[in-house]
Amino acid sequence: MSDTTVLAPQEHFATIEQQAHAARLGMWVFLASEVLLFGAIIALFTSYQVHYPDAFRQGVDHNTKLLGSINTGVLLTSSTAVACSVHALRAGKRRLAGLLVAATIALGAVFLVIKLTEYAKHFHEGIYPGGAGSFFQVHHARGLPEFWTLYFGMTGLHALHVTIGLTVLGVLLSRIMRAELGAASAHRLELGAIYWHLVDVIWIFLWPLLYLA
Amino acid sequence: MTEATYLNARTTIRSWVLTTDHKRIGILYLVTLIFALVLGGFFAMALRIEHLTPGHTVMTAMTYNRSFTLHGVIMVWIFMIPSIPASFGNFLLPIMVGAKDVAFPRLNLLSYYLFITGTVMVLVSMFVGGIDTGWTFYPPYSSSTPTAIPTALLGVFVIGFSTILTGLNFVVTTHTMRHEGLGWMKLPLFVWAIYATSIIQVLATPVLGMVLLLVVLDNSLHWGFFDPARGGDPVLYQHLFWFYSHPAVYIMILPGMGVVSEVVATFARKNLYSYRAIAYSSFGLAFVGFLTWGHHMFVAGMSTFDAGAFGVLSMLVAIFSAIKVFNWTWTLKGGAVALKTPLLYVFAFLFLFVFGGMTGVAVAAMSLDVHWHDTYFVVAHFHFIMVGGTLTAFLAAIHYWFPKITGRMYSERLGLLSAALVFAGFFVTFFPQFLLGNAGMPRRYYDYPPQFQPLHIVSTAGSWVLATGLLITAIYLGHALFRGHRAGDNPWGSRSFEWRTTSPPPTHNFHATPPFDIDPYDYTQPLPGTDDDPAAEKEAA
Amino acid sequence: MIELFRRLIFLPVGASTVADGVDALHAFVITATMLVSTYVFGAAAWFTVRYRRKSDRQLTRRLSATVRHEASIITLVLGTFLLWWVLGFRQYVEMVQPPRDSDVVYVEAKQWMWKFTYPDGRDTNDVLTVPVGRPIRLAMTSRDVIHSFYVPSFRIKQDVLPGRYTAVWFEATQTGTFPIWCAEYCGVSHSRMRGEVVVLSQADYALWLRSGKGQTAEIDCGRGPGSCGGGDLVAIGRQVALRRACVACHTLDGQRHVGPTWSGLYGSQRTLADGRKVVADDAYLTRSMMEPAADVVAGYAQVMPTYQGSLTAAETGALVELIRSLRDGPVAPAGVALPALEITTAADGGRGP
Amino acid sequence: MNAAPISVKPILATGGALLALWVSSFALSYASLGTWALPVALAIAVVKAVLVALVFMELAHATLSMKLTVLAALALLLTLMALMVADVATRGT
Repeated sequence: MSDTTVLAPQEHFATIEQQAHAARLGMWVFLASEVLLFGAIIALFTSYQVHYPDAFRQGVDHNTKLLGSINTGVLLTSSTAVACSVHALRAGKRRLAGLLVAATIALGAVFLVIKLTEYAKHFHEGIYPGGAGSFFQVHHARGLPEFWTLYFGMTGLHALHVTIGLTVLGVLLSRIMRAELGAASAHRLELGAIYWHLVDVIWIFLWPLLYLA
Repeated sequence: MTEATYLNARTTIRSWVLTTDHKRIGILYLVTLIFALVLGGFFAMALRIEHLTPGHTVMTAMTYNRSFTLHGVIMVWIFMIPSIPASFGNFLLPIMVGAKDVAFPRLNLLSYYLFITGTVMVLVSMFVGGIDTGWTFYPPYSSSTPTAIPTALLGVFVIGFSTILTGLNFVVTTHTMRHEGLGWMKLPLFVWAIYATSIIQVLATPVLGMVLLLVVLDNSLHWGFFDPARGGDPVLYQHLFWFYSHPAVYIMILPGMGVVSEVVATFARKNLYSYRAIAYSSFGLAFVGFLTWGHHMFVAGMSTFDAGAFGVLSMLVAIFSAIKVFNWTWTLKGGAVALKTPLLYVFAFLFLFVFGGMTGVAVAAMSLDVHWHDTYFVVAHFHFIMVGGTLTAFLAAIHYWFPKITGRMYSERLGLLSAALVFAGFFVTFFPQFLLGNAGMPRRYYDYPPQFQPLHIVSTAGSWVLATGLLITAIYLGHALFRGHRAGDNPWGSRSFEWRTTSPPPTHNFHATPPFDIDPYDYTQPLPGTDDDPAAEKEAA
Repeated sequence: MIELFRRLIFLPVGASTVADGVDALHAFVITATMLVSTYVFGAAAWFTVRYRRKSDRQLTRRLSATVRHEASIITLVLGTFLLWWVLGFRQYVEMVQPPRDSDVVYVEAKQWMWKFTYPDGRDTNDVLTVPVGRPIRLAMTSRDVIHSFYVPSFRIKQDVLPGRYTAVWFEATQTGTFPIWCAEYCGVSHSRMRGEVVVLSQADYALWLRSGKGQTAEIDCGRGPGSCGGGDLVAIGRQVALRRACVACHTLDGQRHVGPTWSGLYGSQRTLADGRKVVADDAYLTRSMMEPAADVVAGYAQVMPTYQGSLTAAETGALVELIRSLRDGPVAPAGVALPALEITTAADGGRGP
Repeated sequence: MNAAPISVKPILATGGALLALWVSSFALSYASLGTWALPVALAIAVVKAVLVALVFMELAHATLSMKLTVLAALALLLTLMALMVADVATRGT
């Protein structure tokens, strides 16, 4: 394999290590920013939850618990797969790394399909954001529209991040297959993987908030 | 023979608009910012003229409401927030840490074009209905007004994205691109200030982005995140908004404080009274500044417990500013002080910022805030911080680094004159507004009872003096840009790192590897190889 | 002394019980601000003159802060700031806690007017008439966007929110007319949303009460605004209770039904389903109408719908007054028969007595 | 700088642990824990997130600057949530 290619750093960096360090720190700072982005809407959710405990319990109880839980397992598995792929690429096993990234992408796609199935189910029941739909003519609990609006807001934003993550992983996969990424440039895959893990971590918190309790 | 500088390396338009050179991007920002300042200033002047008489003077109520909103939005997000970090931070930070560029030059350029995109969106909103909510966009008014809320708010959202990317770039640059041997405790204080600012930008701005998106959804799709009819709570919007917008005050003022530290040391030719205190207090402001947002909401219907907590936390944050002011003032003691234009602006900063800061503490004294909240007192207070602080520091920075950026020098006499005019004009404009606030005049009032007219006339007159001062500045700086005499590499005799290369600097910032092993504020001995060097002096003689 | 200070910095008269304290703190804070600004600028100016530069190559001695110097400054400044907070917070708590015996006036804000509903059932627009020397509590809500009730002469201000009741109180110390301004931007005519508080002497106020000035409350009894006719707020409350079918679940005679009885409810201590104990005061009662799920009394199911947006401030006020009138147990129905348990009667009670 | 873990075992072990926690969280949601249901579920979520961050995202081997970045973000997020929720929770009094 051609993994022994020595990469030259960009001209404003002294070494490739410095460049990789900068890229890694940059990604972490970006993730910190993402945490606060999701944090804002989660803080709003929590505040409404404290305000309307009963309505939010009703909302959680009505949610598609099984589908949401399966999705959690899907994302956890995908995270494990992409972590293994980084490990494989570092060890020079490019083919294995490629397969594992492909598996991650497949699992991510499954996640989105299940998510859309859930949305379809909600729409069928007459649950739309903003308290619109026939569901809310039967269920009046004050605060219930806020639960579902926030549900759509939070999962929608998360699904958007999943889509972005899938795009990034897709680009990385094609570069692995074209042998443009190897052991020496494994940090590029690592950055994509870190982003994917963040998407996973956010879902780890959305799951109990929206589906469990 | 002219030296190769970043200015004459390549001169095509393409080489400017697609540049990844941090210095050129800094210049692009500077030009855009000055455009924004002029536009925001135009609205300010229009508002002041409208207030010459009660009721209708030159515009209708709707025009007035849109004008003060645009004045706020332009000044806050298109001028103040990016002002010093995006222009001078971009230009100087890599040089000050001894790097060839920022860590992610292409991201830097992207960030500029995001800024332009957002700015255009905000300006477009002017023509497709305007916005009349004030720069705070409080729902449910903002989610029900039929004006161009989505365009304007998405514009601010995009500008926020640009802010995050700029901050990210600076954080990573400061961490990973420092020259060998350049430890944290040897960094110029401007770097500390920009670094602390960047942390706030990265961590606070996403919250603003999120909450603006929610308001856009409320306004255009009626999702009702903050709509009381659907169980929403508008006070929660205010929490999220101020969680960003209070730290944003430090995004605006911290870089100005960095400028002050540099200017004071250079023109006093003396080490700072306490480097550590000034450096650490920047971090203090950055972090404790996040804990005080609720003091904007004492009468908003927040719980008494929360109000009390925010009140006491607000008192803690003020101490960091006090530390800085104290240390700057005492830096002058035992120095060799030359009252040049940048230092005169810094003196204006000191006085106005102390006054603005102390009145800020005053409004955090909770019972007083009940009377002052949403009156002209608050307007005067934050203009003392933002104009008296940030704009004054911005002007100090322009004058201090003008020879660095252009290689030319402006007229010192006109500089001192316009600085005096700006200070006087500012004071006459905004001091009466404290009194208006005491008298109870609420802000965002198109019409007002006649007893307030005398103070409004004084304020409007002051705004003309201020504008005159700024106009003179623009004229002589414009003249100096093309006709000013050559300034030399280090006209102020500063020890700081950015003056250790040629003025203007070459494309990659340094011709030879400069020594980064000295203290940038050490004036106890001559600097070898410069005009300061006794050997050079002898040679010249 | 305080009058001179007020005139010096353009403060309006201090016409409420809290004004003098607030203005004294104001004087303290502003004097300190002036002194510190002068001190900083004076020091900077003095150093600039004393240590002016003599040569462009002049060197200076290293002069650094001692820890003691920095610490003493920090202690002094922080001490002052915290003292301000303590004083300010104590006054703030006083300002947000109405005395128990205050009279209530209901306030409804809308673009761009203030509407006041008095306990005797009258409505006035933009003019609030109160007696001097009596604590007045305003229970305020908005019909559209956020407004803010601001009386500079009383040094009080409180945002008025849609979907919620906020309270503010004052006790006027002198008679006269004092302006009310809306302090939260609320749309194109924000600056014209003005009203006034007319403070009358106790004797004049009694006269005003008897004069019946103002309109009768514009409460809709099914035939358009004002169709409930005259009468005090308690009587109106009975009609509202009928028309809104409150009496389908709440009795007025002490019997337990779907919901708790209103008899003897006011001022009593309630144990909630989650174990908290609350006193059934005006705030609790209005909250229970708007957010029934917020404080569910132990032993009752949460089945009540919200009346958010369907009850006006005046109607809410009328209901609270009715419940308050029942604080010592049921009273004989006056004028209106109250079929406490018959839902059908309650439903067509809307057609009036 | 990141010292890459030598063996793939920690990754697989972590993956296993995550799935075990996932199952236990799901199972616990059927035990009637009352008011404790959400805190317990969130506590498990925190453990999972910490595992992902330390092992998968290699935060355990990251530089101090990266760890501080994460800590700063979390500290501010908790501050935001605490003071916002405190307002809603203490408003009635």
